[in-house]
Formats: sequence, structure tokens, C-alpha cells
Amino acid sequence: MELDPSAVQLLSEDGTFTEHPDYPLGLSDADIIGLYRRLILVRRADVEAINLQRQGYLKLWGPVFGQEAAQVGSAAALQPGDRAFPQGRQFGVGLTVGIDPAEMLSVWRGEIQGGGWSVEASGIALYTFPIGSQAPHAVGYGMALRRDQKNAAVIAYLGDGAFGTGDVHESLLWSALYKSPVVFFCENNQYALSNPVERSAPLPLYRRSEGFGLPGVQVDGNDVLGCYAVTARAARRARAGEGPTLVEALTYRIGPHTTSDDPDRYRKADEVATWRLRDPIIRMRDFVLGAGLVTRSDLDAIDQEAEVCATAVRAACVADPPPVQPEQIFDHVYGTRPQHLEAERRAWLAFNEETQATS
Amino acid sequence: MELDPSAVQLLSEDGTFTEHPDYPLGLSDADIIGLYRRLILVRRADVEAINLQRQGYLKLWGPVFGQEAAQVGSAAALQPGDRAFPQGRQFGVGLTVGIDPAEMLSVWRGEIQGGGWSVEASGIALYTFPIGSQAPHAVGYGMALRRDQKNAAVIAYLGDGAFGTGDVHESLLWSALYKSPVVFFCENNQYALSNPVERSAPLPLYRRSEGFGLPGVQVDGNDVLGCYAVTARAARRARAGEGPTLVEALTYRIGPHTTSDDPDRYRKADEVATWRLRDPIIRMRDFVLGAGLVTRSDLDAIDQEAEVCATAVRAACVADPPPVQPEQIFDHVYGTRPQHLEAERRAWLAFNEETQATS
Amino acid sequence: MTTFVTALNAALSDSMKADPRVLLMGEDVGDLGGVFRVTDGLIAQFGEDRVLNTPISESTLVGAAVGLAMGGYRPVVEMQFDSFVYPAFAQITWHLSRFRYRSRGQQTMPVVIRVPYGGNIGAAEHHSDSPEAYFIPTPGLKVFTPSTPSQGYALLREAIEDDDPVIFFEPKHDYWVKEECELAQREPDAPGARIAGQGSDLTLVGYGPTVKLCLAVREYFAQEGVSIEVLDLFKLNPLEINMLVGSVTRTGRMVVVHEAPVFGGFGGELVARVAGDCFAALKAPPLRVGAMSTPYPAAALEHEYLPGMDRIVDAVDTSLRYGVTT
Amino acid sequence: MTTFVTALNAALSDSMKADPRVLLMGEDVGDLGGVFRVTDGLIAQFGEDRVLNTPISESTLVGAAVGLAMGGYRPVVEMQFDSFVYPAFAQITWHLSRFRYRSRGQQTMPVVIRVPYGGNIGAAEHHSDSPEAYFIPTPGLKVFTPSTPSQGYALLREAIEDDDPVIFFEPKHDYWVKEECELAQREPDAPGARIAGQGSDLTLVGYGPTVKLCLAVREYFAQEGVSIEVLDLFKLNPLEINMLVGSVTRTGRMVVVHEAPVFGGFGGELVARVAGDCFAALKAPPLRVGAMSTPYPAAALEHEYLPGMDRIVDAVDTSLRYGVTT
Ligand SMILES: Cc1ncc(C[n+]2csc(CCOP(=O)(O)OP(=O)(O)O)c2C)c(N)n1
Ligand SMILES: Cc1ncc(C[n+]2csc(CCOP(=O)(O)OP(=O)(O)O)c2C)c(N)n1
Ligand SMILES: [Mg+2]
Ligand SMILES: [Mg+2]
Repeated sequence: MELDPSAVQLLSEDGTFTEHPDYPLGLSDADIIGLYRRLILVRRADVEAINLQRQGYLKLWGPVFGQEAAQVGSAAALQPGDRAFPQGRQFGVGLTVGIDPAEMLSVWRGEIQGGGWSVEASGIALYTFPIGSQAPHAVGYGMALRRDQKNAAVIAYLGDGAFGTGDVHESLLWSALYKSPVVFFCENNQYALSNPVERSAPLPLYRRSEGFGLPGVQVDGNDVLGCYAVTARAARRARAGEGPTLVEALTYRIGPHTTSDDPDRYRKADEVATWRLRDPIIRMRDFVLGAGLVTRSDLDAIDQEAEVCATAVRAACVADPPPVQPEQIFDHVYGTRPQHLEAERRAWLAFNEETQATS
Repeated sequence: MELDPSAVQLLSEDGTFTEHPDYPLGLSDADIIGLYRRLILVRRADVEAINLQRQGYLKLWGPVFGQEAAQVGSAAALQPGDRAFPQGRQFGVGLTVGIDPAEMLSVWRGEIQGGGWSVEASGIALYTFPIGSQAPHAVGYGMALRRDQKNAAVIAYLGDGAFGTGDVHESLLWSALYKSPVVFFCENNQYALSNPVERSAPLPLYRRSEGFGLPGVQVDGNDVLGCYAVTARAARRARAGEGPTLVEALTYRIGPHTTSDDPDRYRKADEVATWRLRDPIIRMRDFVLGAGLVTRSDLDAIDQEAEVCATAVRAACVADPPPVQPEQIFDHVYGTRPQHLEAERRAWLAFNEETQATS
Repeated sequence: MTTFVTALNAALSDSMKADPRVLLMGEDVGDLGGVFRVTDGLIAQFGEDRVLNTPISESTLVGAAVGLAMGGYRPVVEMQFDSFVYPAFAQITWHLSRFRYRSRGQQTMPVVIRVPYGGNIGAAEHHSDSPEAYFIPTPGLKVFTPSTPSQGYALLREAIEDDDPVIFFEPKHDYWVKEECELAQREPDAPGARIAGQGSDLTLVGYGPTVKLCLAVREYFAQEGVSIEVLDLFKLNPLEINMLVGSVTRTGRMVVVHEAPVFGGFGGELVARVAGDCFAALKAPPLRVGAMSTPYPAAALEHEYLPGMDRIVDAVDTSLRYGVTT
Repeated sequence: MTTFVTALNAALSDSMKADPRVLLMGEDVGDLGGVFRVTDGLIAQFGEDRVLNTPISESTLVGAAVGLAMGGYRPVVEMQFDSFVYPAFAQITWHLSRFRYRSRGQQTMPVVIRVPYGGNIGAAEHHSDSPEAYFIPTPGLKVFTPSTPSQGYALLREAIEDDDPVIFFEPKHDYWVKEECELAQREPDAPGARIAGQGSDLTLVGYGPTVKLCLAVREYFAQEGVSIEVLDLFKLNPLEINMLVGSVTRTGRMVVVHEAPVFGGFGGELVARVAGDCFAALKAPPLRVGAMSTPYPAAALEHEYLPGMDRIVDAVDTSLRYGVTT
């Protein structure tokens, strides 16, 4: 799938920057370097996670490889008070806002459900594995923000596959009706597991919102500056009470769906090769170097920082997991434990004591 | 809500007929008179049903009053082999294809579930009370027709309220992807029970299909000729394998949602008065008379026929209901009755025998 | 005299007055006041900002309530009829019920889903279901169902004040039942059941719409000198097991009555509890009386289909006569 | 040697060969062959026309299958994981299960919904549920679950040939379990349960993934001279009540094991049946062993959460020792 003629692109494949009249970038040099730095961190941490999974330290991993610009660019547009609702692949979003990568990996280590970070502190809601089902949460949360006149925005990350679900469409409708300040950010990586987007969407996805009365815009999802500028504008609109926007970032999932996947079964190597050439990081490096924002040694320093980050991620994951406290199974089901659950807990404790006594 | 400037109208409020370049009517005089006749029958039978409900012969009734043109016009476009999927208000659709009105009322008498007519013989599927949920059935049935190369069309009747549901949106998507020969016929009567369409749809509903890659068209729902022509074209397209269409027929529900409803709670009398003036029957009468297709005595004869029909409906409904055979509760749950159900049936029979013996 | 509808309406109104974060959402809950008028007058009183008349999108109705709860609100959602909660099943089961657990206590879910349920009103298809068995098994979700107007008032207020999500089943057949009562809140730690009538020979367990039937059966047997204890379970999850077990241990006999079909119904859980915890005390097999295990039939057949007094009396008789040779 | 996956794959392939009206539909069932490879190779064999790789729209996946069935097809639908069937709950409960009834036999619904279910695979949230209790109460719907590859083959073929809708739960933890077996169809009137191991002291009831555990427990007790009968319920609805009641009447003791949480689980129905129909024969309270009545926890905790051999042995012990003073 190729970009729509109307798509926004600030940074072309060869690293040339062009202003867009409707989507001003408005970033300082330091900000731009910051975006590059995050791309590198995300790429490196993601590679580390893939390796960690191969080595058995993670149960599963859903790689970000290729989608860094979409995640970093959009998340960089978040401001304090905003809230993002990820699906399951938005590792780069969490890293961009500064969540400790180890906290995002604990789910994949099988240690906890949902997520290991503070939602309030980070502004990033927990993972949502049932596809599309976070969209109504985003709309409702946005309704709350609007009622409280918080002038904050919500961003709902949705895969291309999520546009098959009823929930996403009901949410588009509700967001328009209640002017919920949501940016629906479609990370179109062209596959929903094995299903190519051509098989799930008759038209480019940004157009899906038209009939609901929401503006839709497509952006080059491998252009971190474009993703930033388009999301920032949609978020400004949302914060100003002007309503929701659908943003489609067209990118590509270079890696497998997850580490359990075998993409060779359903897609051609040359397609992947084509998209490797459109790597979001290469063009950004060409740009920051070419524009003289950084020197090669600055880049080396960033690579070095990424190594440090990866080492820390590895250390956190290969460390013995915190001792399992099976009793916590019984906690946080309800505010007060019901009689049947308390009975199960007691029986379980008694049983464990007995087993220990006899062994 | 007023018609969109793009809306198709063949017959204006004052009964003037204008050809539409894209929607040729292609009906003989006899066909046109037939449409008028059906409008009258439906109006009269509907009034009778309202009365029957008031008098306690029906448990509930959902009046068609005001929507006759949308139902008659669209249903007249059906051909043998086509299939319609009604919601719950499509009495006029059934009457148009010739279902015995009493068979459509037996549900409202509380005698049976689903519908009292033969689906195969009539081409009309059973009522579907959960809003929007028949849309996927229509899509799937259309997929079957297409696989069997039947060159037939499916029409899914959907209220304006149905466009709040996920099912309808998933169905729009699937119909486009699988080229299912469906005409989504939105009978926009401007209310979903008490909710005005302005509160449920940010844009005219015919536009909802755009982002899914389906054509959408609005037609004056009080213009029976327009409804026929637009539906006929969409159905031809479907039969020819060219895919689905969304048709929005803008009409108005003059009566209450059902006989249990109290519309004065949520809408103004003057709005109703305005729409009464746009009565679909008056303009059609003006047209058929003005064009010299009928004489006044022809019209009287049709009115007379409608009286006969109403009398028959009344007779069928006031007649003692067929004796209840409680044992049928246990039939048609499964092909073979499971042990638990057979045990319940036996216990029930034994209990009834016992009760009869002691009484 | 208070009807169920006015009691519930008062509970909503009083809760909204007590806490500005309480919102109402649902189809036709605005100017119409809901098809059963439970929200009558509330939009006039509290405005469109707090009473949201929504499109027909039950999944997002619950999903948006989840989001509003994340934003600090306490949404009370109305489903128009029992079976129309089904499109929200995924949002309820995936999300609403689990947030406290998956966030390890970070995020509570103070959402109430009101569902008019049950039959016996001559309604069309899909308007008479008793779907409690679809929700009771879900950990993290509470399931309440009142049997009288005053209980309805107290229980709904409690549900709204609860930080856990509650699915609140209202016996729609009894919406217009009248009671001479005062509407008052209870202790927040009100148990989940009450002895609606004491007795010693058999425990008759009902909830929601079947409690009145159980009480009538109790009267009937009282005249024959048989003493029946009626237990009204107004919370199905969390279940007041201790009271149930205590009663059946005393009486030695149990009959459970619900409107849902017997097969797979909640009666199974209740019998299993009793069979496990009162085994030695049981004098007869615990019995279940419910609807037939078939889809809800047409109105003309619903009286045969639903458990009526006659079938309950028969089951009680069977239990009382068990082991007695005549 | 046949795995569960290859047995199910063969059942699909053979059914498609036997009847051109059989279609497969689901997410990733095409070139990928499904995430568990149950549909591996079928798109190559039967073409895109008969193996439909659908968007992520579970509600319409079932709804369109309803429509295809109306058009004379026999769709076999795959859900990717257990909890992803939830968006289809409304279509299943409102429609799929009811068409025979509401059309008074005019319209049957030969649709199979395949659902990989159960835990113990170290998966992320929402990928390990045992949702059978949400479907068993629905009249008109059948619920099957095989426990071995050869049973899986026969049962899936039967389900596809059945004119009634079947929700077919596949124990995903056992997908790669191997069995030396021949794949063959059974008699169409095969009962819904089998005695997987005879015994006389206690009836241990399992289904799907717990049958192997039950058999292991049987072995364990056999070495202690205790004779346990293992009942494998491969149909949960319709339930083979006669065999269950017969077995427990003989042994006088029952323990039910399922992976779903105990509270509100299907074990309640089984205990209630036995408490009702085997009352006089019962020597001990019928017991249930299942997951804790909490949401499915993180993988690190799932072994504590799920019923394991140790907890089953303990329950059997409790039952056997009941009333025996030591
Ligand atoms: C409701 C639901 N159905 C099916 C699945 C199984 N599943 C997990 S990821 C996935 C594909 C998602 O594709 P997309 O939305 O494009 O996100 P991506 O994985 O490409 O980031 C599917 C089908 C699911 N998680 N939820
Ligand atoms: C899923 C679902 N939710 C709620 C209802 C209750 N209900 C019955 S009719 C109706 C309004 C339907 O409006 P519309 O689709 O416009 O059809 P109309 O009645 O105007 O013909 C509602 C909300 C229902 N039947 N199904
Ligand atoms: Mg994708
Ligand atoms: Mg309407």
C-alpha cells in the first residue's frame, strides 16, 4: 500500500524536509534531536526485547521494528494531562513519555496483567489486548476531561485491524456526538497479524471517519516529524474543544506480528525489503546530520546511550523475577473479598500449609 | 431534518413528477397504480392494527403511519429470489410482497415468536427486534447468494437508530469486502424511539457508507416513486455483482414509536404537523389523479378494497386465538430433545395430569 | 405508597444530589424518562450534562462508562431491556469487571449497569430474558437484584456508592408494585440476603421477581401448618453463603426458584453450595424450580413456561414428602 | 502419531471434502493456517472461496455465518482465542441459538464456532479463559469439548454435520498432545460422555483439558488401591445426565474438575444434577475443583490458580474420608 496523494509528509524518504502549510512543525532543534534520540532508544530496546524473548526471558514479544516514527512522533505530541490508550504494541509510546522499559516488559515476562507502570504518572493507560476495545474507553475518558474542562487530549492507538471492530465505529460516532477530545491514531502497519490491510479496508483508513463527521488525515507513518506535526495539530484541536480527529499513520511492520508468528507464510520477502528501504530512522539521521543539527559523534553518543538502555533492560529481564506471591491471586478482585473467595483463599492456605507440613 | 440538496425526489410534495437522469422509473401505469393501491392498503391496515391494540387484541403495535412510501416503494423493487431482512416496523414491506397481514400480526398478538409467515415463500425474513443485528445476517445471506451465482439482491431494513450499532458498521465493511449484494435501506423516520436523529448522527446517514467504499444515496422517503427507483437501481447493481449500496430514505414517524409510547414527552406538535403535510399518500393521489392514471371512482374502489382488507385483519385478530398448546414450548429447541429437556417435559406432563386429576 | 419505579427514580435522584460525579447514560433516559420511566424528570432536574441520552450502541455505552470512571465519574448506565445488554457483554467481561485486578488496585470501576429483566409482561421476543447466569460467573463483577421498592432504593444507592462495578437487575414485572415504605439507605455493610419470612421446615430461596411468589407459597403452606423460611437473595454475587447455609442447615430442605431456565441457571450454584456445606443436614434433595430450558416462548405460553405458584408448591411438596412413605 | 491440531485439521478437511457447503471463516485462518495451525493448508486445498480470512469483527463473523446458514451453507467459524468470542455473544445468544425455535423448525442453524480455550500456556491477559459457563445456559446452543485428538476428530465432524449450532471448545494447552489413534467418525448418536476409566469408589468428572488430569489422579489412587471412575463429558449441552447419574449412583461420591472458576461455573449444574438425582446414594458431599474465583492471573501465577493434580487429589481424599473417623 502506498501513501495517498493527500498524505502529509514533512520528511521524505531521502531525508529532505519540507514545511507543510497546515501542519507547522514548531519544534526546536533540541526537540528534533530528542525525537531522533527516542527513535534510536526504541529501536534498540525493541531489538533487545526480541533477543530476550528468543532467550526465554520473555514469554512473547510484539516487535515495534519499523513503526518507531509513528509511535515516537505521535507520543511526543502528548502534554501533561493528556492520556494515551495503547493497544499492545505501543512500547515506543511508553518509552517516549519516559516509562521505564522494564515496567512495560513485565507483562511480557508474565509477571503481571495490564501493565507495570503508573497510569496516572505516565499518562499511558494499560495495554488492551482485545483489539479495538480501548476506543470506547478513550471516548469516555475524553468525555470526562471535557466535562471537567481540562483542555487535555486523549489519543487512542488503534491498529489497522481494529477498524474491523464495531467498537471502533461506535467510538468514532460517539466522539463526534459528544465532542470527546480524542485523536484516533491508526498505526496502519499494513497487517493485522496475517491479514493485509487491503483485505480489511476497501479505502485508505483515514477516510473511515468521513461519514461520522470527523476529519481524517493520512500521514507518512515513517516520518517522525510528520507524525508529530499531524498529531500535535489534532491534539490541539481536541484540547480546544473542537472535537476528535482520525489520523492514519501509514507505516509497515518489518518484523513478525509477535515472536510466535511466522510471517513468511503470508507475505513476500520483497515487500519487506521495499519497506526496509523506507526505514524511519535512516531518513531522520540523514536529516539531522544534513541539517547540521548534530555531529556524527553526537549520534555515536546517542547510540551509546541506547546501548546503556538496552543493557539495563536486559539486566532487569534476566534478573530473577520477584518471588511469586501466590496469595496475591486473591487480592484486588473486589474492594472487600466475598465469602466464596475468602473460603477459597482459606482452603488454599490450609492446603498449602498441609502440603508443606507433609513434605 | 430536511432533505439533503443531493437527495433524489421524483414526486414532489405537490405531486409533480420529474424524471431523474440517474434513477429512471421504468414503471407501467398499472405498476404505478399498484404502488398507490399498496400505500392505501398499508395505511388502512396499520390504522386497524392501532385500533386492535387499543381494544386489547394486540399486545403492542409499532405503527407505520407516515412511512408507507419508504416501505412500499422499496419492497416493490424486490424480485423473486431476493430477500428482505426487516427490523420490527416493516409491516408495509410484508404487505407489499403479499404476506397475509394476519400472519404479520400474530407476533403482536403474542402467539408466536419471529413471524407467522413463510420466509421462503415470501422472501421476507423474520422480524429482528435487537436493533441492527439483522445487518450481518443480510450480509451473510448475500454472500451465499453470490457464491451460488443467484443474481439476487438482499435488502436490509435499518432504522436511523440502527446506525448507532457496531453490527451495522461491521456489516457495511463486510458487504464491501465480500461484495455482498446488499441494499442497506435506512428508513430514517427521524426518531429512534425518543432520540431524534440529529442526536444520533452528525451527518446525513447516507454518507455513513463513504469511508467503507460503498455508494450512499438519499431519497425522499415520502416519495414512493423515488423510493422505488432508487432501491431498484441499487438492487440491480447488487444483482449484477457490483456490490452493496446504502440508501437513506428520509421520512417521518407520524405516530408513536409503539402503542406504549408517549411521543409528546419528547417532540413538539408543530414538527408532527409539518410532516403531516408531507404525507406520502396525498402527493401520490394527486399525481395519479392529475396524470389521469385513475379516476376518482378507481380511488374509491381501492379505498373499498382497503376496507375489506382491514375487516379481514380485524376478523383474524378478534377471533379466538388458536388454542395454546403448551407442549410446543418444548419443541424445536434442538433437532433431538436433550435429556434435561425431555425430563422437564415429562415432569411437566406428569404435573399437569396430576393437577387435572385432583381438580 | 411507593412503586418500584418511583423508588428507583428517587435512588437515582438522591444519588445524583449527593454526588456530582454520578451521571446517567442510556437510550431514551432523557425526555422520555426511559421506557419504564425510571429516569423520569431527571433530565429536567439535572440537565443534559448529567443525563445522557445515547445512541443505540450498548457496547460503547459500557465502554464509555469505563472511560468516564477512569476520569473520576460514577456512571449509571441503563439498558432498555434484559437482552439488550448482550452487545455489551465483551466490554463488561473483558474490562469493566477486571480493572481493579489488572491494575492491582490502581483503578476502581464505580459503574452501575441497570437492567430491567424477567418476563410475565406479554412482551415480544428478546424482552423477557433473565440473563443473570451470564454475569454471575465473572469475577470482579457484582450482581444485585432487589425484590421490593424499598430494597430497590437502598440497594441502588449502595450500588452507586460501591467502587466495584455492579450489574443491577430490576424485576420489570414488578415495576408498578406498590409498597407502604420509607425510602432510606441501609448500612453500607448490608448483607447480601435477608430472611423474608422465617420458618423451620424448608428453605425457599428466591430473588428479584420470584420472592413474592415464594412468600405466597409460604402463606399457602402456613395454612397447612407447614413452616417455610423464605430467603431473599438480593445479591447474587457476592453471595451471602453463610445465611443460606445457616438456613438450610436448620431446615434440612431447600427449593430454589428463579425465572431463568433451570439448565445452567444460578440455581445450580446454590444447590452446589448447599450440597457441599449442608450435606449432613439435608433431609431431601435440594430442588430447583425455574423456567423451562428453552428459549423464552411467545407471550401466550409464558405462564406455562415461567415458574408459577403451582410448580413451586409442587416442588415444596416433593421435598417435604421425600423419604416419607404414605 | 496424531496431535490434536492435526486431528482437527483432518476433521475440517474431511468435512469440506464430504460437503461442498462447508465453509471456514475466521481471522488468520487463510495463509497462516490460524495461530494454532488448525486450518493449515486448507486455503491451498480448498481455495479462498471456501476459506475466508476475515477482518476482526467477531460479531459479524457469527452474524454472517447465520446469514450463510440461511443461504444453505454450513459455516465453521474460528475464534482466535477464548475471550475473543465475547463480541459475538449477542449474535450467538439472540440469534444463532434461537432460529430453529423462533421459526418453528423452518430454519436450522448448522454453524460451528470453534474456540480454543483454557490456560496453562503462559499467555497474556484475555488469552486463557474458560468461558463455557457463558454459553451452556443458552437453550438451542450445543456446547462440545473434546479431550483427545481422536475424540476431537469425531466430535468436530459430528458438530459440522449437526443441524444445530455448536460452540466447540478446544483445549488449547493440549493442541500438541500426541495420540496413537485412527481418525474415524463415530455413530451420529454417540452419547455426550464416556467412561474414560472405570472405577467403583468415586466418580471424577472432567472435560476438555481436565480429563488428562483426572486420569492421572486415577492412576495415583489406583496405586493406593482406590478405584476411581473418570467420566469425560465431551458434550456439556446436551448433557449425558443418565451416564453421570448412573456412575455417581454406583460410586456414591463425586468430584468435578474444570478450569473455569468454581463460583458460577458449570460444576454447579453437575453437582445440582447429582444432588437431585443421586441423593440417596451419596456417601459424601459432591465436590468441585476449579480455578480460583478471580480473573485469570498473570502467567507466573497460573499454576497456583488452575486446578492441578495436587488439589484434585486433595478433594478426592476429602471425599473418600468423609464421615470416616480416623
Ligand atoms: C477482539 C480480538 N480479536 C482477535 C484478537 C487476536 N489478535 C491479536 S492481535 C491481532 C491483529 C491486530 O492487528 P492490528 O490491529 O493491525 O494491530 P497490530 O498487531 O498490527 O499492531 C489479532 C487478530 C484480539 N486480540 N482481539
Ligand atoms: C440492541 C437494542 N437496543 C435497544 C433496543 C430497544 N429499542 C427498540 S426500538 C428502538 C429504537 C429503534 O429506532 P430505529 O432503529 O430508528 O427504528 P424505528 O423504531 O424508528 O423504526 C430501541 C432503542 C433494541 N430493540 N435493541
Ligand atoms: Mg496492524
Ligand atoms: Mg427511527
